[in-house]
Amino acid sequence: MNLSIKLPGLSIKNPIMPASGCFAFGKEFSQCYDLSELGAVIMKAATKEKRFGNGTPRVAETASGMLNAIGLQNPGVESIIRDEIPFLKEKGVPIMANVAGRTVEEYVCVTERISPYVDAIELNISCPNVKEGGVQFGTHPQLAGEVIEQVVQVSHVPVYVKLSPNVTDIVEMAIAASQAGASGLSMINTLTGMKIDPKTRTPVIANGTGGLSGAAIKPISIRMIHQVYQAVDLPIIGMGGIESAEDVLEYLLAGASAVAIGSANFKNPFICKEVIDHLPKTLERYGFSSVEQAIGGVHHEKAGSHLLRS
Amino acid sequence: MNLSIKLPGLSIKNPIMPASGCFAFGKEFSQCYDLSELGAVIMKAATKEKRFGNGTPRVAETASGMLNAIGLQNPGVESIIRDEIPFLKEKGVPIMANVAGRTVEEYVCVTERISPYVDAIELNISCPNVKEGGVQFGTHPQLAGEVIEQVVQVSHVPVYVKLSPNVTDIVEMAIAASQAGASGLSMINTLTGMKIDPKTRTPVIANGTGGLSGAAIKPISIRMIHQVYQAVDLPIIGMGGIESAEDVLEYLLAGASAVAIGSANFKNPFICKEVIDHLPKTLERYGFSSVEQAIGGVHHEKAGSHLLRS
Amino acid sequence: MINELMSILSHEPLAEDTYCLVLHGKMVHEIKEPGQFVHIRMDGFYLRRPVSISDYDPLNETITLIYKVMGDGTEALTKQNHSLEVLGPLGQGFPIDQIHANHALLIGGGVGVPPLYSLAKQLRRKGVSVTSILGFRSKEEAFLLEDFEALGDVHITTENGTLGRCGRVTDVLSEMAGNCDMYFTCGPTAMLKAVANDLPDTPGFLSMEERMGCGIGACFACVVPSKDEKGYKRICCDGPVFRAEEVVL
Amino acid sequence: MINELMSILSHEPLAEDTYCLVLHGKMVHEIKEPGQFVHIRMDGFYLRRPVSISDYDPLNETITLIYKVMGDGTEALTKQNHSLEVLGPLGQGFPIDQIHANHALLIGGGVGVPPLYSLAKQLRRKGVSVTSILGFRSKEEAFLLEDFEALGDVHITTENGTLGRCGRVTDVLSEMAGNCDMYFTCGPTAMLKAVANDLPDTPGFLSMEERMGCGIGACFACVVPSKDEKGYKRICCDGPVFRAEEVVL
Ligand SMILES: Cc1cc2nc3c(=O)[nH]c(=O)nc-3n(C[C@H](O)[C@H](O)[C@H](O)COP(=O)(O)OP(=O)(O)OC[C@H]3O[C@@H](n4cnc5c(N)ncnc54)[C@H](O)[C@@H]3O)c2cc1C
Ligand SMILES: Cc1cc2nc3c(=O)[nH]c(=O)nc-3n(C[C@H](O)[C@H](O)[C@H](O)COP(=O)(O)OP(=O)(O)OC[C@H]3O[C@@H](n4cnc5c(N)ncnc54)[C@H](O)[C@@H]3O)c2cc1C
Ligand SMILES: Cc1cc2nc3c(=O)[nH]c(=O)nc-3n(C[C@H](O)[C@H](O)[C@H](O)COP(=O)(O)O)c2cc1C
Ligand SMILES: Cc1cc2nc3c(=O)[nH]c(=O)nc-3n(C[C@H](O)[C@H](O)[C@H](O)COP(=O)(O)O)c2cc1C
Ligand code: FES
Ligand code: FES
Repeated sequence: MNLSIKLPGLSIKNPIMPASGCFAFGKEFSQCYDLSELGAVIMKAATKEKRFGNGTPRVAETASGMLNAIGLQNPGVESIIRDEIPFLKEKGVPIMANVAGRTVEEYVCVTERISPYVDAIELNISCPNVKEGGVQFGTHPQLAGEVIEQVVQVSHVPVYVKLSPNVTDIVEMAIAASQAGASGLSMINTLTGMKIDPKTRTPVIANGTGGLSGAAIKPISIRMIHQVYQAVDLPIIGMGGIESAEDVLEYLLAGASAVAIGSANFKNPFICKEVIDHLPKTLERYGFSSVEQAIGGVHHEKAGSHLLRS
Repeated sequence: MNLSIKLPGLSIKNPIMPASGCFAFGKEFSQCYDLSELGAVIMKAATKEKRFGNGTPRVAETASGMLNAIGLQNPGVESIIRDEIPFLKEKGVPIMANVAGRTVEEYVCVTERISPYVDAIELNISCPNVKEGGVQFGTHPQLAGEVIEQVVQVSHVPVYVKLSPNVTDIVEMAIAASQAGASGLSMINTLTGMKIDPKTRTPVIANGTGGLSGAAIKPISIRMIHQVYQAVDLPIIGMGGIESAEDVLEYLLAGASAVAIGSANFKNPFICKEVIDHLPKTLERYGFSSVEQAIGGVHHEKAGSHLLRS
Repeated sequence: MINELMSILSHEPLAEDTYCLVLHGKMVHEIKEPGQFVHIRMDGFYLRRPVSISDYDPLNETITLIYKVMGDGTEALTKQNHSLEVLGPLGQGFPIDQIHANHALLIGGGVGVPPLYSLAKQLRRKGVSVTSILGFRSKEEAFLLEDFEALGDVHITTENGTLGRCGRVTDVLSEMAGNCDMYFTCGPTAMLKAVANDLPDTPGFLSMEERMGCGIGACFACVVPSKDEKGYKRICCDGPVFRAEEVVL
Repeated sequence: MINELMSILSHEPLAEDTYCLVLHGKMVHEIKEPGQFVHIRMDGFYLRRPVSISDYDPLNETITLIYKVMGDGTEALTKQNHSLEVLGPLGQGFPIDQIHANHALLIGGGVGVPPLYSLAKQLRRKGVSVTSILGFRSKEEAFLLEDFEALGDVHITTENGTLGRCGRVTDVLSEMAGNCDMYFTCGPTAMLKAVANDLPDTPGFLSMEERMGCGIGACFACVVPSKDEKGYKRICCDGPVFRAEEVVL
């Protein structure tokens, strides 16, 4: 079974990567399995300076999901280049750097510094957990376009734009990214949510709101990818609630070319490897002979073509 | 324990109502318990003419939730007035009519006809499952304002506007509703989602997309109500994933004055009654002596006031 | 209709991926006729699962279900051994009291076979002769054969030919049609349609399936177009059993 | 660190709302020191639940947990009787091999008591004298008293005065402080802070709690500000046990 896939900047042996922020820089999970088994690693967000992030509690449990408001805690781009990337390079796994910022300048600066050391950039204009930057770039097509354009100009590697689902029209955002020169899309970041503890009468998360992830959001992500696949000619890295090889197939059929697994790493730290192991059999069971063949399958099927069925 | 609450048009003995579309017109559930136990009944959407709705399958299961694309099937406003409302009147339960339409004229016409027979109108500008009308009114503040204004003018009873969560800025929509003369808000309708069946390589729901409801969406609804409560001075009927008296309390604390229970009626047809029965003890356990006292509690608490704690 | 925590008296494999589940509880006293169904709730699943009542015994207060593993829910069902939260009995079954026939033809496909079993028994009790055509994918997936044989002639078809005639139920239908004055069928919608087309002049009843939300008529998930003025029927409460001429397949 | 399906050897109530759970499996061989914890997965809960290892026995391959019912997850835990999916051992415990003390003071509050038990045993084995101050809400909620008494002096406080001194652990702390040359404490953060403030000149170790995502250091959910250049510690992997001077409470 051919699991490999070629994406801008990423020639990966399988379509499975850990999602940004759910895998730090890989060291912890390298106790669980050999990171070279992964298609790629998407690193935790990098900002220019180190950030401590939000107060605690930073996570809360919800029905089939969780809220988080880490607040982009990270050691800063220089430390990531110096202390984290060499470890991943040594493991021989393709690397995607998740870039965040408060201002266009910060996005540009971080990309300039980090892009020579990685295979692709995931531009995080969609983090709901920081007051400035982050999500406002991700909800206004024009602001998004501006930051993407400048980042693309300075980047040494292809730029994937990570879209926020907290918008009225996801297609409009995808088009803005495409027009601004993005090489791919990463969909989706978390949905803004809140949980209130009746005992304390305050939000459980110290930040008040947090980002909702996990199985609960999968239908929303699948819908958005399905919409965007039809409207924009960019490869999509799909994510949101993936927990099994069947879920991966659902994302491929909707239009994703590869996927990222986030919160499920907390349930089961071996999940990425397990999904990779199950993927060939799963594709086979549903009549596919490669990952490539499944991508966008639901659109082909809808068009009445049964060509994809082997 | 005082569970009663006074809202525009609705003096209800407890804050629990079945959500629109999940209870039809009450006949089926009257086999389960006496409908007069409910705070009020929100009827299924009414349109001018009868509608058959979408193709089947119309529902799909998701993690801690479900998708539906019923497509506003209903017998039309005249039949509802003639064949359905008398039954509810006889039960002695306050009635809210959910009004839908393809055009401003249809919304106006349905409201004109039905409002003399009910206690309040829930204006459904947020149904994601019909091609025209429905959700586009619910995602553009200006379009929303226009239809609300006209409906308010003809309505004999207070109008609650049901907001769609599929927007970038829920506060903007709430403000538009308030300025257009709404007496209250109903939050939230479903989030647009999709599920794909890898066996058939097609969406499970015949309509393609469907509306996501159930426990999965509760954090999103709580967040939106929390936002809107601070920004707009209108009572809010909260809904989305309510399954227990604790959930009701979470909604009250976030800022809802009453709540509606939707999909959970399918899991457990006795749910509304059970939640009503548990509510007094639950309020008491967390130190409240009435429903009134809990409304918006999280905002008071945040302001440093511990007055609400008994 | 009640929501009952029913105890599981037995739960055994019956054929490949097919299980027979015997439940005990008061619900049995509310069953009106064969062909009604129950709606099963399980932890971890947001929607209930509808399953037909295959047989029931008011004396011993038991309800028998026969189901096939089709996905995660029915897979999880196989692991239940103690008790089950069941809503039922639901819907309209075969109107056994109003049926006047001499010779009934029963046509069941796969898990459409179970609801016909209790019907067959009750038809026989009324003195109606019963001929059954039961279709399965393979010999391994076939079940209830002897039970039906005890009640009348049985014709088996399997898709792979490992038992009975190779083919589908409709392949033997024409041969049988002349003998019967009423038919009863349950199975996939495509099969119901084929059967109804093949027997245009015989009065018949179809038992239908559709994805369900509430199971009690309130959500309009399970509609099928109908020929009356209203234009639709809800499978969960107007059905699942319909006269063949009522619905548009 | 392994993820193991551990069998449940026993699972008994120990005090009001408090249970003692004995697990069997290979994980025990990876435990480095007392004060490490495990991360428990349960069906129907999206996040795992962290629980300290209260005691462990490599010979019999058992791990003992003591937990209190605090919400839905621990409530559901009480119903597990067969096996449990456990990730562990996690984190850094009390660095028993590097501890050089004559007289240790152990201060535990509520479910902060369990991780101190195995520590107490190992301190005794090293010849360190142990005095314990154990605080509970009430007599009904107290546990492990005799176990600690077998290892040294024990002072009990309860908030409602139903056992020992009425009040909090800090109320007896001043009286004890002079005798000890090192302290070890586990409990709510407010208590840790009070203890650390009361014993500014005694070297001490704190075992901390915070809501966790991954439990292995990858999500940054569980940070606490620290005094080093990095500025933070992750409780799940840099802790849960810290030297008192490392962290900012
Ligand atoms: C009135 C009625 C009576 C039935 N009687 C029987 C019976 O006696 N024996 C039996 O084996 N099966 C019967 N079925 C079909 C049975 O309900 C499905 O096989 C079962 O719901 C599949 O659940 P799953 O979780 O295994 O599959 P999944 O595909 O994982 O289920 C996902 C969702 O789709 C629904 N679904 C999937 N297939 C069907 C279907 N064919 N009909 C309705 N809903 C479906 C499920 O209920 C669930 O909500 C009946 C269905 C209906 C409507
Ligand atoms: C390192 C560590 C060791 C612990 N050791 C023990 C022990 O030995 N015995 C014991 O009884 N308890 C211990 N706890 C606390 C225990 O983890 C919580 O009581 C438990 O998670 C509550 O779960 P729940 O579902 O019952 O509560 P809920 O409030 O319903 O839980 C909701 C979410 O909040 C988290 N949460 C709630 N309270 C806490 C808390 N105090 N600490 C961390 N997460 C929390 C839960 O894990 C879950 O994710 C420990 C916590 C940590 C961090
Ligand atoms: C704890 C946590 C931290 C996250 N941090 C980041 C981040 O730093 N940058 C980013 O782009 N996305 C971040 N995300 C979002 C995830 O990468 C992912 O888009 C989202 O969680 C949906 O996937 P999932 O449902 O598989 O978790 C974070 C998610 C979680 C749960
Ligand atoms: C099957 C179904 C039908 C619905 N029909 C309507 C409707 O006709 N009008 C409407 O305003 N909302 C409708 N809704 C939305 C609900 O009223 C409610 O806003 C939503 O489901 C969230 O609540 P819940 O999570 O408790 O289900 C429907 C929801 C479901 C599940
Ligand atoms: S399943 Fe709800 S109306 Fe039939
Ligand atoms: S819980 Fe994830 S870093 Fe500690």
